[in-house]
Amino acid sequence: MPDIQLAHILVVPLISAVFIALFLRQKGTLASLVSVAAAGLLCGLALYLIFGDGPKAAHVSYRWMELGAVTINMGFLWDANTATMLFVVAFVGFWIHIFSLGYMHDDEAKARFFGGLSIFMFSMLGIVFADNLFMIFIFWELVGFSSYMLIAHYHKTDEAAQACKKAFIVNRVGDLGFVLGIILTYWTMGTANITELEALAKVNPDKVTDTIGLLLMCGFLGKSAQFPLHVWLPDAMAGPTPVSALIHAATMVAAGVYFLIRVQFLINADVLSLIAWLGAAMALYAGICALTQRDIKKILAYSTLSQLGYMAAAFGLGYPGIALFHLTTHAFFKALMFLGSGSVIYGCHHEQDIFKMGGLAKKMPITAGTFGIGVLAISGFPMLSGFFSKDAILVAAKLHNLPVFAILMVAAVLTSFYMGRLYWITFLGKPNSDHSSHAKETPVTMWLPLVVLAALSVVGGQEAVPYIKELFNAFHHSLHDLHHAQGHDDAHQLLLILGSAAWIIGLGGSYIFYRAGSAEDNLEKNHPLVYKALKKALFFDPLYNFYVTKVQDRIALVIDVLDKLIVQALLVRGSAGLVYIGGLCTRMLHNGNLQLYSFWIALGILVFGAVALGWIGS
Amino acid sequence: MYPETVLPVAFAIPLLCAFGTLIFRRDIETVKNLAWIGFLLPFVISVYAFLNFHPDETGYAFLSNPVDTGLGQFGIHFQMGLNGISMPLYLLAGVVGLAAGIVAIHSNFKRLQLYLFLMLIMHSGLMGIFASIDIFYFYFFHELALIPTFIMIGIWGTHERQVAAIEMTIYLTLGALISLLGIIGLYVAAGDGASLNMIELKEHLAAHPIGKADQKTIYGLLLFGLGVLVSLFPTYTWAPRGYGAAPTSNAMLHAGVLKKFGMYGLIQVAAPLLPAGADAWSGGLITLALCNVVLIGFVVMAQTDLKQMVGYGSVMHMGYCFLGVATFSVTGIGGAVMLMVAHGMSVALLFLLSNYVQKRTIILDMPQLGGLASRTPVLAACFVAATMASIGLPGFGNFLGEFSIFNALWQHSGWVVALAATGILISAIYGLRAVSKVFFGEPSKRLAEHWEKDAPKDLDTWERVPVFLLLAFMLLIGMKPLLVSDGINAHTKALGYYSHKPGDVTLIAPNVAPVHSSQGIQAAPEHH
Amino acid sequence: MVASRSPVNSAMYMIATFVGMACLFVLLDAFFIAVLQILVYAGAVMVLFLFIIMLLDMDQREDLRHRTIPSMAAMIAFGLLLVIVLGFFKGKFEGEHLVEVQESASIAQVTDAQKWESGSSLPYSTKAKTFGYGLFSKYMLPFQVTGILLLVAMVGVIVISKPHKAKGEEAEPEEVL
Amino acid sequence: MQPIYQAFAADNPWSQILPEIAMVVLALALLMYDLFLKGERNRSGSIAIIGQLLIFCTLVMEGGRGEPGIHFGGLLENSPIGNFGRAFFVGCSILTSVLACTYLKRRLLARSEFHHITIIIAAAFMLLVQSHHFVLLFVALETATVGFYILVSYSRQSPLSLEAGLKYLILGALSSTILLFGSVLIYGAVGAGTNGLDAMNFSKIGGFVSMNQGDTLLRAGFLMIMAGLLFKVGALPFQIWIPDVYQGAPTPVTAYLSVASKSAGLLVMLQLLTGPFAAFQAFVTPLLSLIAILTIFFGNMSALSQRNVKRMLGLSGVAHAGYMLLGVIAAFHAPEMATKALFFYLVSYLLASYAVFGVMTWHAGKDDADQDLRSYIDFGEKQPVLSFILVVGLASLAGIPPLGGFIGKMLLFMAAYKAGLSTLLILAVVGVTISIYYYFGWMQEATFYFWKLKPEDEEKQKELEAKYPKPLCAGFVCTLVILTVATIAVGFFQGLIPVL
Amino acid sequence: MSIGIHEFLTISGLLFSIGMFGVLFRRNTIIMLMSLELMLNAVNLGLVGFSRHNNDLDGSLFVLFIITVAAAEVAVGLAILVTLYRQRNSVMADHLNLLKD
Repeated sequence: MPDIQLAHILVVPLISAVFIALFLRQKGTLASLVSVAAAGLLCGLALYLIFGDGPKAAHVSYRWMELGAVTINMGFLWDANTATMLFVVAFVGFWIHIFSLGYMHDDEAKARFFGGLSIFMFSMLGIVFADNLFMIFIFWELVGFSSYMLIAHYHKTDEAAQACKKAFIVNRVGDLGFVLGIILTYWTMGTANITELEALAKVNPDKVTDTIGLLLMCGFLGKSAQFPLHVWLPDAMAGPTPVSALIHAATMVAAGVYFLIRVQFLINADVLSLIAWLGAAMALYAGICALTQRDIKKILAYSTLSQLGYMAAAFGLGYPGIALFHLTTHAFFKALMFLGSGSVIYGCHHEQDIFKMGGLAKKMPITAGTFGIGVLAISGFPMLSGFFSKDAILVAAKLHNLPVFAILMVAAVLTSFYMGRLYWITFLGKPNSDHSSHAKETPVTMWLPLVVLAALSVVGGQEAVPYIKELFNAFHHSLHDLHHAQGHDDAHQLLLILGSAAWIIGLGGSYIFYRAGSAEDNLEKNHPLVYKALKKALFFDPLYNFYVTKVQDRIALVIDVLDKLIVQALLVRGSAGLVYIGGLCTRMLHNGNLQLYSFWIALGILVFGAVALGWIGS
Repeated sequence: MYPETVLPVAFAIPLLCAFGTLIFRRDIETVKNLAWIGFLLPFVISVYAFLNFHPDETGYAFLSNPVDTGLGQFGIHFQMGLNGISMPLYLLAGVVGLAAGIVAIHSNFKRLQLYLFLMLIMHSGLMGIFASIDIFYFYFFHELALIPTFIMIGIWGTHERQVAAIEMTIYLTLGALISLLGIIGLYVAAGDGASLNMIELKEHLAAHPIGKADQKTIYGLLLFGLGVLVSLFPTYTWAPRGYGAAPTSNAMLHAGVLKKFGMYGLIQVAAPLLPAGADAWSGGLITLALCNVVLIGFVVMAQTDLKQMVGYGSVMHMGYCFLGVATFSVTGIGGAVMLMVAHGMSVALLFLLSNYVQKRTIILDMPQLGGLASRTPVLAACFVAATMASIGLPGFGNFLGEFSIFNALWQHSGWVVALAATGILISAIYGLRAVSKVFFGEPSKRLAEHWEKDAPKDLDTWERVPVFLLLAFMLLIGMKPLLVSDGINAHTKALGYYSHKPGDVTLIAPNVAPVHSSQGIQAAPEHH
Repeated sequence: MVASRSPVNSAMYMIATFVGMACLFVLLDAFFIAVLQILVYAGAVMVLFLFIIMLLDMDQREDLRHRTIPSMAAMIAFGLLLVIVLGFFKGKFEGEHLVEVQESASIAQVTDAQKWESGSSLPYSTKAKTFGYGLFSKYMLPFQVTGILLLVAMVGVIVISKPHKAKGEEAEPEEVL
Repeated sequence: MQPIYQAFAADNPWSQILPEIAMVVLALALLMYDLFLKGERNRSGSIAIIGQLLIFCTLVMEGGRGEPGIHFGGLLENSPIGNFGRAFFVGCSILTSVLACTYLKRRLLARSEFHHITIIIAAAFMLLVQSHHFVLLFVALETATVGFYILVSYSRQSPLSLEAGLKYLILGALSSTILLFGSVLIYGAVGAGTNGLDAMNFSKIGGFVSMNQGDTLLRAGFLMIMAGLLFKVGALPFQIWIPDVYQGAPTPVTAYLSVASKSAGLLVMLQLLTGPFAAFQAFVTPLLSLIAILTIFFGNMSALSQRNVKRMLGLSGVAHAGYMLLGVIAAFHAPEMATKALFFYLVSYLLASYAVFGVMTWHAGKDDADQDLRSYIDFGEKQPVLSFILVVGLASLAGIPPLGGFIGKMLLFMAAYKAGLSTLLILAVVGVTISIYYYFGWMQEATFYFWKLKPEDEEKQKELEAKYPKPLCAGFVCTLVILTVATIAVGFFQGLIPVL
Repeated sequence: MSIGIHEFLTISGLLFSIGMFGVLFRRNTIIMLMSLELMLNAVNLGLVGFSRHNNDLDGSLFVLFIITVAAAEVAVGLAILVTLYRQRNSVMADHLNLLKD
């Protein structure tokens, strides 16, 4: 029964997290072992489920909460997409856990870290399995929380403190639209269950409005850090590197794309093309941003953004399967590269500036080698995993939307250019600092995951490979569509040439431009104007900063002052003061003079007499 | 156990213990033990009642026998019982009561005997409010719990206590009196032979409905009276000031439990008995509640004092409850109840944790804090958990409440939902800002100097117990909402709130937005 | 009387007023009351007043001229009050002359004619004897109460005027401010 | 003896007013005791209290209430209002005697006479609320009032007391004259229209008034009588005497004035407005409503800025008179409920007022000096029991649940709402809220300033205490505790007050 | 007889108003007391007039009570006045201002 197994898979990391939180807070090593064991267990269960003989599709749902019109179910939807995504999460996740054992070995808050990883696994799996929009949203928020918690791991640094906050809040902006979208969907379609929604959307295509699509897209924009909500991802690199690999490269940010794939039938054509454009733009924009970065992790982060743009473009072009394909391969090689960068950082004693590295290939051969495979894979080196998925996207773009295709092509060149820049400067040449000159190869817990992921990056795109074949079940439909689209073969031929040209130009160009192991940024030195112009591409951060400090906080301040002035001072104090002044006035009447007092009585008599005579009142 | 005695016993125990503390006031240990009994037993009883909650066909369980205390001729009898809506709130009272009680017992106040005496009185009132079936006693117990609050703030409060206590007193008395007028109005408008017993009154009103104009007046009185008690815009200023000045355990009980009285009154009494009135006021209520959410949201963002922030934050979240009430639907009302329960626990926890922070830092001005997480990790973790709960993270009931309310509001207007939902963003902003300012980063210079002399310690055992107690129940409700939602669902439906699934609409008229709530009021009986 | 600056003069005018009042009573055939008026008011009460005024040498002259505002206010109040009070009576009993008293030969004749019920009035008579009958039959209760009232007044006057002497103590000295 | 006089003489069933007679006898006995039997210690207080308690018991046990109906040739009616009033006034008088014991102990004042007058006043009030005839009404009222003139100025060493007495005397006499003038107008108007009927008898007046509602003379007389009664009640615009007189009078007398005198006026007004002048209800409703609201606001607002607690309580009493007037107006439309509510209100007001005045009596020191709010600082620390009594009493006066005052107010509001006075009630509620401020302010001074007294003030207080020791007598405290317990208990078990 | 009840009532009202005027106008409390007596007399006049006009004795009997009460009142009032004068050496209304806000 897949649902029982799915439930087991879901619960294992939760139990691990709870166990760590309750009993192992002080025992970091034990906590790490528990967490890794849980990851291993769930990975094993997942592999058994994916590659075993069980049914390929299942759907089961439990009532979790009911209030009037709103019933929230906890359900499991098991199909090809789920299987592929589960593989990515469980398998990559497991190796990242292993890597963390080494990377976080000396950390003082290991227990918190591994507890967080377990929580994350739980939440992420929840999104993967969810059979309805409500459940997706619940786990969507939970991954946001685990991401927050893990980014905040080095909370003593201001950078991390700011980054975690930013990540969560920017995500919330997206979620704002997302939650509205979900509610709108629910009230329009009458259900939140994905299977039912699919059936309904097919019957009533006119109900799938632009609004639904746009609002649901907001969630994707936030979680997958797409334009204009991309600002949080580079900052999120303040977290530990395994976290960046797991959450901010392989899985969580991809959850946005996965979600879109899940609800593809709710996105109509208009919104799809918008997503395609946004994705393409992001691919290009992130590439440009990456060019000027010095921090190894930030380069990778922008690269992630760019690749997510590719996925979005693929989805927008109407090929969700290809998007998922790219998601999978990207998970492999990007996790690989992040772990590689983690290895580098670990080796260089937490130095992250690439211009202070250099010459690491000799000192850290395994890292360098596997990282190289990653670079090649992302650049689209033939027969590596990235080649297949990227090629498919570009073909699709060529066939359906030429401008997008053009943008994506430029982005592809940029990708290989900045990846080349990263690789040449970091690994080749001579060490540029003490840190890098004393670098050593990392222990086995850290390089073994690199090797495994490198292997996956190599074979991940080959349908022919035994187990990989199972993953392709999810891509078949789209790939089939693409292969049978008009003009596919020509385009494919063209792309073989253009694609190769792209990675050759990129890698070669960057070598020529930057040289191996350069200690300073040649672009900045030789072409300061260009460099500055490119730096300007980062205008979003100042813009948002401006918004937060100059607009939002000022509004808050003004409203606060108004609150103090009008409500507290005028209404509350004012009315109290009025009564008090009234009291003082009446008090003055009691001046102790008997005659004045008798005047009161006379007044009373006069009034009463006048009333009796009918002069006053009726 | 005799089910009809359970609730009166739970009400009487703290009261008796309170008078016990007066008798044994010379012996502080005995007083503390008495206080333990007075807080623990109601907790046990509330959990017992929660686990054994099987309502009969009237929707009530643990009904006690009506007792005429002298006002029987005016239709007022003392009777207790629990229904699906009051059960979770009763549990809330038991849980938060115990947590606050533990905090109070372990506080080192001067004149602790008197403090515990007042806390016990207050707790006894709380155990009475949600169990009362008679509307008069429901109000009566609220006041019984309210009065000690003023005294506690006045005597044991912080620097601003005099002003805060008096402002709070005046506001809350005004609100209580206006709502009392509303209750009286309800009684009078129901005509001769009416009773203030909720069950009987409902039947009575079904036979003798109140005119529309009367309903509007009476509901207006109840709404604004109770609204003041729940800090409806613009009568909220007492809340942050009062909570800022209140001693912690008192603030926990008041903000956590007692404040829910007003909302509970609207849900349990006002709206179901005066549907036309509720409908007439719904638009205005939504506007005010949105002000609560959005305007106060901005005000919260501007706060730099941690306790003020928590206080304003609770004002803001009450806006959601009001929105839920304004929808007059099972979903909205259910969401409001859910949110009340969850918010009650989370806000109590936040007040408690803010106090712990204050103990360790002396100052509460957030820009001057920082770096506490590395020194007191458990405190930090708990604070983050509480913040997350209050900003509506799934896994805590707050989320479920807010989510249901948004859903219910959708039937009213999409734009309202959009505006209301900005609240989740606003609360995230201020909540996380607070966390990062207080716990993350490096301590400020002033703080570092202070810590050199007096290094902060993490939570000790007796500090942890109430925190974990609250967290456990928050998670329990958040993780297994069916425990409470089924009861709420059943009873809100029984009260005649408007309920239909979106599917019903789409089948009939695919392109028409769900019907407006006013039609639902008349339609409601046919639905069930 | 009210406008005279000296209290003694005021008191003298007051006596004159009372005597005039007694004449009015006589005009109304209320001889008994007229006599009482002279005896009690002019004879006792006003003597008491004069006595006190003299005793305390209280004959301070009030300067009534420099208090224009209160005086004006008092005048206005007086005017309005007069208008209102006369307004009460306006159109009432105008032109109704008093009927000659039909004094019956014996009280029995009158009373037999009238059927008694709780709440019937006493027949009119100018004879002092009927006053006695009235007081001791119908108005017995208020009459007793009046007795108590006088007792209270007496006790009160004593208590207020006489310094209290506790056992074994000297009378407290009068405090004079 | 002629038949009509014989008939009248035969209709004087003295057994109907045995409690009143007993009171008078007790009062006379006190004087006798003072003259002949006084030993080393003056036990007049105990005698007065025990004697009155016995009378009170017989009244409450319904033994001494007599038969309902009209007696004494139409002068006296044995009615529910009257019977409530009888027990109520005896209760007031007992409590006044208790307070007076503590008060007199510290002063060189005649004791037996004080109790004597107190008891006579109670007896007069008892007759007043039963009176069915203007002659008895006036005589009883004047007996009580003259008694009050004496009691107010009883502390003859104190110029304040005398001044208050004189002010009360002049204004009180003025108001009685006005009342008298009114009854004369009624007498004239009614007598001219009926023949052979007693024009001062309430039933006869009622019959006449219901047929001649538009008559100016009747209206004028009615309103003048109302004015006289409103003076006693302390409603606007006849409230002006209250703060001065309350401040100057000895504290037990202030209590007596504020409870008994006010209630007497109110009960008589209720009696008149539901009896002889029932036909004027519609005519007088707007005027009374206006007066009630103005009274509530005036009382509360001027009490707000007071620092002298006696004046404050006096003015708060003005506000209470306003609430009670609401009850009177409510009685026009919902007579049964409003009457019950008023009775309940009066009893709860009595319980709370005497508790508070009791504490004040004890705290006042010599010559009623410590009546400033500041003198209550640190009270909670020094006298926890008394401060508890004070707080409960004030809270009940403020109408805070779960105390008796709240139930009274609620019942009153219920009656008023039933009578359709919802708009007035909203204003009244605002008034109550204002009142919270000063009641609470006093509680604050008394209990919230623990360990907050300035050293120089402390020294001053100590000095004062050394100079004027304040012994606390067990019976006195017991009485106050009983009052407090009753206030609380009545909040929970409203049936304890048998008026419902 | 040429004068009727109306004329007596007018005189009574006049006297009542004059009495009131005296209370309002004079500062000397003794004179205030005397003015009050005057007002009571005005009432008496009215009562007797009505009694005569209505042809019953109750009004006249009431007068007796009023006279008694007035005497008692005056006695108490004068006693207070005397004691007060001894302490304060004045009985002017505006000197009696120890009690005020």
